[in-house]
Amino acid sequence: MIRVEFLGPIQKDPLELDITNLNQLAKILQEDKELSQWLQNSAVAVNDTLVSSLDVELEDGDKVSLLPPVCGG
Amino acid sequence: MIRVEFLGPIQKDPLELDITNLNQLAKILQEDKELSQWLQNSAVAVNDTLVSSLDVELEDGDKVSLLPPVCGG
Amino acid sequence: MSLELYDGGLDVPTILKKWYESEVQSNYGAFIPFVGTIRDEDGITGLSFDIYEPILESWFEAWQEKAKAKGAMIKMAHSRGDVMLHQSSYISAVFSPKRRVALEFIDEFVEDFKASAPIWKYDLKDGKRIYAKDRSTAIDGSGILGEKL
Amino acid sequence: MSLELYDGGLDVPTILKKWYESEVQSNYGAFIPFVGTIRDEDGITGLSFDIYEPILESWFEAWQEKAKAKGAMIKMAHSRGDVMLHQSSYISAVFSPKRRVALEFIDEFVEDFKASAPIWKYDLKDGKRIYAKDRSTAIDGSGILGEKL
Repeated sequence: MIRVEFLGPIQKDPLELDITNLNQLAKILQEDKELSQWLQNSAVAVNDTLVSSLDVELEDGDKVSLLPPVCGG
Repeated sequence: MIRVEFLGPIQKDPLELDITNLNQLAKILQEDKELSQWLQNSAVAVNDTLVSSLDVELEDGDKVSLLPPVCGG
Repeated sequence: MSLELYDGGLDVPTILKKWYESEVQSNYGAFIPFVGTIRDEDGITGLSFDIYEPILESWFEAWQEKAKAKGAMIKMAHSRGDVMLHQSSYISAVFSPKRRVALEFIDEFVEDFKASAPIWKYDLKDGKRIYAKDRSTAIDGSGILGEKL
Repeated sequence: MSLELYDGGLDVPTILKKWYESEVQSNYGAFIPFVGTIRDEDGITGLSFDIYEPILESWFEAWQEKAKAKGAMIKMAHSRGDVMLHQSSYISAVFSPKRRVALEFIDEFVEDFKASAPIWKYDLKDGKRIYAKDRSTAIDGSGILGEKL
Protein backbone atom coordinates (compact mmCIF):
# COMPACT_ATOMS: atom_id res chain seq x y z
CA MET A 1 0.00 0.00 0.00
CA ILE A 2 1.01 3.60 -0.67
CA ARG A 3 0.20 6.29 1.88
CA VAL A 4 -0.78 9.69 0.43
CA GLU A 5 -0.62 12.70 2.76
CA PHE A 6 -2.05 16.18 2.19
CA LEU A 7 -0.02 18.85 3.93
CA GLY A 8 -0.74 22.32 5.29
CA PRO A 9 -4.06 23.85 4.26
CA ILE A 10 -5.31 20.90 2.19
CA GLN A 11 -8.02 19.70 4.52
CA LYS A 12 -8.06 16.03 3.63
CA ASP A 13 -7.32 12.83 5.54
CA PRO A 14 -4.48 10.60 4.31
CA LEU A 15 -5.31 7.90 1.74
CA GLU A 16 -4.01 4.33 1.59
CA LEU A 17 -3.91 3.30 -2.09
CA ASP A 18 -2.93 0.16 -3.95
CA ILE A 19 -0.95 1.79 -6.81
CA THR A 20 2.51 1.35 -8.33
CA ASN A 21 3.31 4.77 -9.87
CA LEU A 22 2.49 8.48 -9.76
CA ASN A 23 0.49 8.36 -13.01
CA GLN A 24 -2.05 6.13 -11.31
CA LEU A 25 -2.15 8.53 -8.37
CA ALA A 26 -2.75 11.51 -10.67
CA LYS A 27 -5.67 9.67 -12.30
CA ILE A 28 -7.28 8.92 -8.93
CA LEU A 29 -6.79 12.40 -7.46
CA GLN A 30 -8.05 14.19 -10.58
CA GLU A 31 -11.43 12.54 -10.01
CA ASP A 32 -11.66 14.14 -6.55
CA LYS A 33 -13.40 17.51 -6.95
CA GLU A 34 -12.27 18.93 -3.61
CA LEU A 35 -8.65 18.52 -4.76
CA SER A 36 -9.01 20.34 -8.07
CA GLN A 37 -7.76 23.67 -6.64
CA TRP A 38 -4.66 21.97 -5.22
CA LEU A 39 -3.31 19.63 -7.90
CA GLN A 40 -2.15 22.48 -10.20
CA ASN A 41 -0.17 24.28 -7.54
CA SER A 42 1.09 21.55 -5.21
CA ALA A 43 4.53 20.00 -5.23
CA VAL A 44 4.92 16.26 -4.77
CA ALA A 45 7.38 14.39 -2.57
CA VAL A 46 8.02 10.65 -2.48
CA ASN A 47 9.44 9.54 0.85
CA ASP A 48 10.15 13.19 1.66
CA THR A 49 12.12 13.90 -1.51
CA LEU A 50 10.57 16.30 -4.03
CA VAL A 51 9.99 14.84 -7.51
CA SER A 52 9.48 16.80 -10.71
CA SER A 53 7.81 14.28 -13.00
CA LEU A 54 5.14 11.59 -12.89
CA ASP A 55 7.61 8.97 -14.15
CA VAL A 56 8.24 7.61 -10.67
CA GLU A 57 7.62 4.01 -9.66
CA LEU A 58 6.22 3.43 -6.19
CA GLU A 59 6.95 0.51 -3.89
CA ASP A 60 4.87 -0.95 -1.11
CA GLY A 61 5.24 1.24 1.97
CA ASP A 62 6.20 4.42 0.08
CA LYS A 63 4.79 7.74 1.24
CA VAL A 64 3.63 10.44 -1.19
CA SER A 65 3.08 13.99 0.11
CA LEU A 66 1.31 16.92 -1.54
CA LEU A 67 2.78 20.33 -0.64
CA PRO A 68 0.56 23.30 -1.50
CA PRO A 69 1.99 26.85 -1.97
CA VAL A 70 4.22 27.90 0.94
CA CYS A 71 4.82 31.10 2.89
CA GLY A 72 7.23 30.85 5.79
CA GLY A 73 8.58 33.68 7.88
CA MET B 1 43.16 82.51 10.55
CA ILE B 2 42.29 79.13 9.09
CA ARG B 3 42.85 75.98 11.13
CA VAL B 4 44.01 72.91 9.17
CA GLU B 5 43.64 69.50 10.82
CA PHE B 6 45.16 66.20 9.74
CA LEU B 7 42.96 63.24 10.69
CA GLY B 8 43.58 59.56 11.39
CA PRO B 9 47.00 58.24 10.43
CA ILE B 10 48.44 61.53 9.15
CA GLN B 11 50.88 62.24 11.93
CA LYS B 12 50.97 65.99 11.78
CA ASP B 13 50.00 68.75 14.20
CA PRO B 14 47.29 71.23 13.14
CA LEU B 15 48.34 74.37 11.27
CA GLU B 16 47.03 77.93 11.67
CA LEU B 17 47.32 79.67 8.29
CA ASP B 18 46.51 83.12 6.99
CA ILE B 19 44.85 82.09 3.68
CA THR B 20 41.57 82.84 1.91
CA ASN B 21 40.99 79.83 -0.34
CA LEU B 22 41.83 76.16 -0.88
CA ASN B 23 44.13 76.89 -3.80
CA GLN B 24 46.46 78.70 -1.44
CA LEU B 25 46.28 75.78 0.96
CA ALA B 26 47.16 73.31 -1.81
CA LYS B 27 50.21 75.40 -2.74
CA ILE B 28 51.45 75.46 0.87
CA LEU B 29 50.82 71.75 1.57
CA GLN B 30 52.43 70.61 -1.69
CA GLU B 31 55.71 72.07 -0.44
CA ASP B 32 55.61 69.83 2.64
CA LYS B 33 57.42 66.59 1.75
CA GLU B 34 55.94 64.53 4.61
CA LEU B 35 52.47 65.22 3.19
CA SER B 36 53.21 64.08 -0.37
CA GLN B 37 51.86 60.55 0.24
CA TRP B 38 48.58 61.95 1.64
CA LEU B 39 47.51 64.80 -0.65
CA GLN B 40 46.66 62.49 -3.58
CA ASN B 41 44.39 60.20 -1.55
CA SER B 42 42.87 62.42 1.13
CA ALA B 43 39.43 63.97 1.06
CA VAL B 44 38.94 67.55 2.20
CA ALA B 45 36.27 68.97 4.46
CA VAL B 46 35.58 72.63 5.20
CA ASN B 47 33.81 73.09 8.52
CA ASP B 48 33.04 69.33 8.52
CA THR B 49 31.43 69.30 5.08
CA LEU B 50 33.27 67.43 2.32
CA VAL B 51 34.19 69.52 -0.71
CA SER B 52 35.06 68.26 -4.18
CA SER B 53 36.95 71.16 -5.72
CA LEU B 54 39.56 73.77 -4.82
CA ASP B 55 37.20 76.60 -5.79
CA VAL B 56 36.21 77.24 -2.20
CA GLU B 57 36.67 80.57 -0.45
CA LEU B 58 37.68 80.44 3.21
CA GLU B 59 36.68 82.85 5.95
CA ASP B 60 38.45 83.73 9.16
CA GLY B 61 37.77 80.94 11.69
CA ASP B 62 37.07 78.22 9.11
CA LYS B 63 38.36 74.72 9.75
CA VAL B 64 39.81 72.56 6.97
CA SER B 65 40.23 68.80 7.59
CA LEU B 66 42.21 66.24 5.59
CA LEU B 67 40.68 62.73 5.64
CA PRO B 68 43.03 59.97 4.44
CA PRO B 69 41.68 56.58 3.14
CA VAL B 70 39.17 55.00 5.52
CA CYS B 71 38.41 51.49 6.71
CA GLY B 72 35.70 51.16 9.33
CA GLY B 73 34.17 47.96 10.64
CA MET C 1 21.56 20.76 13.92
CA SER C 2 21.32 24.52 13.46
CA LEU C 3 17.58 24.43 12.71
CA GLU C 4 15.37 25.20 15.71
CA LEU C 5 11.57 25.02 15.84
CA TYR C 6 9.61 26.59 18.69
CA ASP C 7 5.94 26.59 19.68
CA GLY C 8 4.73 30.22 19.45
CA GLY C 9 6.72 33.44 19.14
CA LEU C 10 10.52 33.47 19.27
CA ASP C 11 12.61 34.92 22.09
CA VAL C 12 14.77 36.96 19.70
CA PRO C 13 17.35 38.44 22.14
CA THR C 14 18.01 35.03 23.69
CA ILE C 15 18.37 33.24 20.36
CA LEU C 16 20.66 35.94 18.91
CA LYS C 17 22.80 35.89 22.05
CA LYS C 18 23.08 32.09 21.95
CA TRP C 19 24.01 32.04 18.27
CA TYR C 20 26.52 34.90 18.58
CA GLU C 21 28.22 33.34 21.59
CA SER C 22 28.29 29.86 20.05
CA GLU C 23 30.43 31.10 17.13
CA VAL C 24 32.37 33.93 18.75
CA GLN C 25 35.61 31.89 18.76
CA SER C 26 35.06 30.44 15.26
CA ASN C 27 36.88 33.29 13.50
CA TYR C 28 33.96 34.43 11.37
CA GLY C 29 34.26 38.11 10.49
CA ALA C 30 30.61 38.74 9.66
CA PHE C 31 27.36 37.66 11.34
CA ILE C 32 24.09 38.72 9.72
CA PRO C 33 20.78 37.70 11.28
CA PHE C 34 17.44 38.28 9.58
CA VAL C 35 14.50 38.66 12.01
CA GLY C 36 10.90 38.53 10.79
CA THR C 37 8.22 40.08 13.00
CA ILE C 38 4.41 39.90 12.69
CA ARG C 39 3.09 43.24 11.45
CA ASP C 40 -0.24 44.70 12.52
CA GLU C 41 -2.07 44.87 9.19
CA ASP C 42 -5.32 43.80 7.54
CA GLY C 43 -7.03 43.45 10.90
CA ILE C 44 -5.22 40.26 11.89
CA THR C 45 -4.52 39.38 15.53
CA GLY C 46 -1.58 37.21 14.55
CA LEU C 47 -0.35 34.51 12.20
CA SER C 48 -0.22 30.76 12.54
CA PHE C 49 2.19 28.29 10.93
CA ASP C 50 2.21 24.63 9.90
CA ILE C 51 5.62 23.10 9.19
CA TYR C 52 6.47 19.86 7.47
CA GLU C 53 9.67 19.05 9.28
CA PRO C 54 11.24 16.23 7.23
CA ILE C 55 11.45 18.32 4.06
CA LEU C 56 12.31 21.52 5.96
CA GLU C 57 15.29 19.67 7.42
CA SER C 58 16.56 18.36 4.08
CA TRP C 59 16.05 21.79 2.47
CA PHE C 60 18.01 23.38 5.32
CA GLU C 61 20.81 20.80 5.15
CA ALA C 62 21.24 21.47 1.42
CA TRP C 63 21.69 25.19 2.20
CA GLN C 64 24.12 24.36 5.02
CA GLU C 65 26.23 22.48 2.46
CA LYS C 66 26.16 25.49 0.12
CA ALA C 67 27.26 27.70 3.01
CA LYS C 68 30.09 25.32 3.95
CA ALA C 69 31.38 25.43 0.38
CA LYS C 70 31.90 29.18 0.90
CA GLY C 71 33.45 28.79 4.35
CA ALA C 72 30.21 30.05 5.90
CA MET C 73 27.47 28.57 8.08
CA ILE C 74 23.77 29.22 8.66
CA LYS C 75 21.36 28.98 11.56
CA MET C 76 17.60 29.22 11.54
CA ALA C 77 14.71 29.33 14.02
CA HIS C 78 10.99 29.28 13.18
CA SER C 79 7.71 29.24 15.07
CA ARG C 80 5.06 26.51 14.96
CA GLY C 81 1.42 27.37 15.66
CA ASP C 82 0.15 30.81 16.64
CA VAL C 83 2.33 33.93 16.83
CA MET C 84 0.77 37.20 17.98
CA LEU C 85 1.25 40.74 16.60
CA HIS C 86 4.74 42.23 17.12
CA GLN C 87 6.16 38.83 18.05
CA SER C 88 8.80 37.25 15.81
CA SER C 89 8.24 34.00 13.95
CA TYR C 90 11.45 33.63 11.97
CA ILE C 91 15.17 34.20 12.44
CA SER C 92 17.90 33.06 10.15
CA ALA C 93 21.55 34.01 10.24
CA VAL C 94 24.72 33.58 8.27
CA PHE C 95 28.25 33.55 9.68
CA SER C 96 31.06 34.03 7.19
CA PRO C 97 34.72 34.99 7.16
CA LYS C 98 33.97 37.68 4.58
CA ARG C 99 31.45 40.50 4.43
CA ARG C 100 30.46 40.15 0.74
CA VAL C 101 29.76 36.42 1.05
CA ALA C 102 27.60 37.06 4.11
CA LEU C 103 25.58 39.88 2.53
CA GLU C 104 24.87 37.89 -0.62
CA PHE C 105 24.19 34.64 1.20
CA ILE C 106 21.59 36.00 3.63
CA ASP C 107 19.68 37.52 0.69
CA GLU C 108 19.68 34.31 -1.37
CA PHE C 109 18.87 32.18 1.64
CA VAL C 110 15.94 34.28 2.84
CA GLU C 111 14.48 34.49 -0.67
CA ASP C 112 14.69 30.74 -1.22
CA PHE C 113 13.27 30.20 2.25
CA LYS C 114 10.22 32.23 1.20
CA ALA C 115 9.87 30.33 -2.07
CA SER C 116 10.69 26.78 -1.01
CA ALA C 117 10.58 26.04 2.72
CA PRO C 118 7.58 23.75 3.49
CA ILE C 119 5.83 26.13 5.87
CA TRP C 120 2.23 27.25 5.56
CA LYS C 121 0.98 30.57 6.89
CA TYR C 122 -2.52 31.41 8.16
CA ASP C 123 -4.00 34.75 9.17
CA LEU C 124 -5.66 34.79 12.58
CA LYS C 125 -8.71 36.96 12.07
CA ASP C 126 -12.11 37.11 13.78
CA GLY C 127 -11.26 33.91 15.64
CA LYS C 128 -10.57 32.03 12.40
CA ARG C 129 -7.39 30.54 10.91
CA ILE C 130 -7.35 31.53 7.21
CA TYR C 131 -4.73 30.16 4.76
CA ALA C 132 -2.67 33.09 3.36
CA LYS C 133 -3.19 31.87 -0.18
CA ASP C 134 -2.46 35.16 -1.96
CA ARG C 135 0.95 35.55 -0.26
CA SER C 136 1.96 31.92 -0.84
CA THR C 137 4.26 30.61 -3.56
CA ALA C 138 4.00 27.28 -5.37
CA ILE C 139 7.20 25.29 -4.82
CA ASP C 140 9.30 24.83 -8.01
CA GLY C 141 8.04 21.83 -9.97
CA SER C 142 4.50 22.04 -8.58
CA GLY C 143 1.52 20.87 -10.59
CA ILE C 144 2.60 17.49 -11.92
CA LEU C 145 -0.41 15.71 -10.42
CA GLY C 146 -2.68 18.10 -12.32
CA GLU C 147 -1.13 17.40 -15.73
CA LYS C 148 -3.41 16.17 -18.49
CA LEU C 149 -3.03 12.37 -18.61
CA MET D 1 20.49 59.57 17.75
CA SER D 2 20.81 55.97 16.60
CA LEU D 3 24.60 56.15 16.29
CA GLU D 4 26.48 54.79 19.28
CA LEU D 5 30.25 54.91 19.84
CA TYR D 6 31.92 52.78 22.52
CA ASP D 7 35.46 52.55 23.86
CA GLY D 8 36.74 49.04 23.04
CA GLY D 9 34.83 45.95 21.90
CA LEU D 10 31.03 45.94 21.61
CA ASP D 11 28.68 43.96 23.84
CA VAL D 12 26.80 42.46 20.90
CA PRO D 13 23.99 40.55 22.70
CA THR D 14 23.14 43.59 24.84
CA ILE D 15 23.10 46.01 21.91
CA LEU D 16 21.02 43.68 19.71
CA LYS D 17 18.55 43.13 22.56
CA LYS D 18 18.25 46.86 23.20
CA TRP D 19 17.70 47.67 19.52
CA TYR D 20 15.21 44.83 18.98
CA GLU D 21 13.18 45.77 22.04
CA SER D 22 13.24 49.48 21.24
CA GLU D 23 11.43 48.86 17.92
CA VAL D 24 9.34 45.80 18.73
CA GLN D 25 6.11 47.84 18.80
CA SER D 26 7.02 49.94 15.73
CA ASN D 27 5.42 47.53 13.26
CA TYR D 28 8.57 46.80 11.26
CA GLY D 29 8.40 43.37 9.63
CA ALA D 30 12.13 42.88 9.08
CA PHE D 31 15.16 43.56 11.28
CA ILE D 32 18.61 42.82 9.83
CA PRO D 33 21.72 43.48 11.91
CA PHE D 34 25.22 43.21 10.50
CA VAL D 35 27.88 42.32 13.10
CA GLY D 36 31.59 42.65 12.31
CA THR D 37 34.05 40.67 14.43
CA ILE D 38 37.87 40.88 14.55
CA ARG D 39 39.34 37.83 12.83
CA ASP D 40 42.57 36.16 13.94
CA GLU D 41 44.73 36.65 10.84
CA ASP D 42 48.15 37.98 9.78
CA GLY D 43 49.48 37.64 13.32
CA ILE D 44 47.53 40.59 14.72
CA THR D 45 46.45 40.74 18.36
CA GLY D 46 43.58 43.10 17.54
CA LEU D 47 42.60 46.21 15.66
CA SER D 48 42.39 49.84 16.73
CA PHE D 49 40.15 52.60 15.40
CA ASP D 50 40.19 56.39 15.12
CA ILE D 51 36.86 58.07 14.38
CA TYR D 52 36.16 61.60 13.25
CA GLU D 53 32.78 62.07 14.83
CA PRO D 54 31.39 65.26 13.22
CA ILE D 55 31.54 63.83 9.70
CA LEU D 56 30.53 60.33 10.83
CA GLU D 57 27.39 61.88 12.31
CA SER D 58 26.46 63.82 9.18
CA TRP D 59 27.18 60.78 6.99
CA PHE D 60 24.95 58.68 9.25
CA GLU D 61 22.15 61.26 9.29
CA ALA D 62 22.13 61.35 5.48
CA TRP D 63 21.63 57.55 5.45
CA GLN D 64 18.93 57.83 8.11
CA GLU D 65 17.07 60.21 5.77
CA LYS D 66 17.42 57.72 2.90
CA ALA D 67 16.04 55.00 5.16
CA LYS D 68 13.11 57.16 6.26
CA ALA D 69 12.21 57.78 2.62
CA LYS D 70 11.67 54.01 2.31
CA GLY D 71 9.77 53.72 5.59
CA ALA D 72 12.83 52.14 7.19
CA MET D 73 15.31 53.13 9.91
CA ILE D 74 18.93 52.34 10.73
CA LYS D 75 21.01 51.97 13.85
CA MET D 76 24.76 51.71 14.19
CA ALA D 77 27.38 51.07 16.87
CA HIS D 78 31.16 51.25 16.47
CA SER D 79 34.22 50.89 18.65
CA ARG D 80 36.83 53.57 19.37
CA GLY D 81 40.39 52.52 20.27
CA ASP D 82 41.58 48.95 20.68
CA VAL D 83 39.44 45.89 20.00
CA MET D 84 40.90 42.43 20.63
CA LEU D 85 40.60 39.26 18.52
CA HIS D 86 37.11 37.72 18.39
CA GLN D 87 35.55 40.88 19.81
CA SER D 88 33.14 42.89 17.67
CA SER D 89 33.87 46.44 16.56
CA TYR D 90 30.89 47.23 14.37
CA ILE D 91 27.14 46.60 14.33
CA SER D 92 24.66 48.22 12.02
CA ALA D 93 21.02 47.30 11.55
CA VAL D 94 18.07 48.14 9.38
CA PHE D 95 14.42 47.94 10.39
CA SER D 96 11.89 47.98 7.56
CA PRO D 97 8.26 47.09 6.96
CA LYS D 98 9.32 44.97 3.99
CA ARG D 99 11.87 42.21 3.56
CA ARG D 100 13.23 43.28 0.14
CA VAL D 101 13.87 46.86 1.25
CA ALA D 102 15.70 45.60 4.34
CA LEU D 103 17.89 43.13 2.44
CA GLU D 104 18.90 45.70 -0.15
CA PHE D 105 19.37 48.51 2.35
CA ILE D 106 21.70 46.67 4.70
CA ASP D 107 23.93 45.75 1.74
CA GLU D 108 24.10 49.32 0.37
CA PHE D 109 24.57 50.79 3.82
CA VAL D 110 27.39 48.45 4.87
CA GLU D 111 29.22 48.93 1.56
CA ASP D 112 29.00 52.72 1.75
CA PHE D 113 30.05 52.55 5.39
CA LYS D 114 33.23 50.73 4.28
CA ALA D 115 33.90 53.26 1.50
CA SER D 116 32.93 56.54 3.16
CA ALA D 117 32.65 56.52 6.95
CA PRO D 118 35.50 58.58 8.47
CA ILE D 119 37.03 55.76 10.50
CA TRP D 120 40.67 54.68 10.34
CA LYS D 121 41.80 51.16 11.13
CA TYR D 122 45.13 50.05 12.57
CA ASP D 123 46.54 46.56 13.05
CA LEU D 124 47.83 45.82 16.54
CA LYS D 125 50.95 43.76 15.93
CA ASP D 126 54.14 43.24 17.93
CA GLY D 127 53.05 46.01 20.29
CA LYS D 128 52.69 48.50 17.43
CA ARG D 129 49.67 50.30 15.93
CA ILE D 130 50.05 50.08 12.14
CA TYR D 131 47.70 51.92 9.75
CA ALA D 132 45.83 49.37 7.59
CA LYS D 133 46.71 51.25 4.43
CA ASP D 134 46.21 48.39 1.96
CA ARG D 135 42.65 47.71 3.17
CA SER D 136 41.65 51.38 3.23
CA THR D 137 39.64 53.24 0.60
CA ALA D 138 40.05 56.86 -0.48
CA ILE D 139 36.78 58.74 0.09
CA ASP D 140 35.04 59.83 -3.13
CA GLY D 141 36.46 63.15 -4.29
CA SER D 142 39.84 62.65 -2.62
CA GLY D 143 43.03 64.16 -4.03
CA ILE D 144 42.03 67.76 -4.77
CA LEU D 145 44.84 69.17 -2.64
CA GLY D 146 47.35 67.18 -4.72
CA GLU D 147 46.13 68.56 -8.07
CA LYS D 148 48.70 70.30 -10.28
CA LEU D 149 48.28 74.04 -9.74
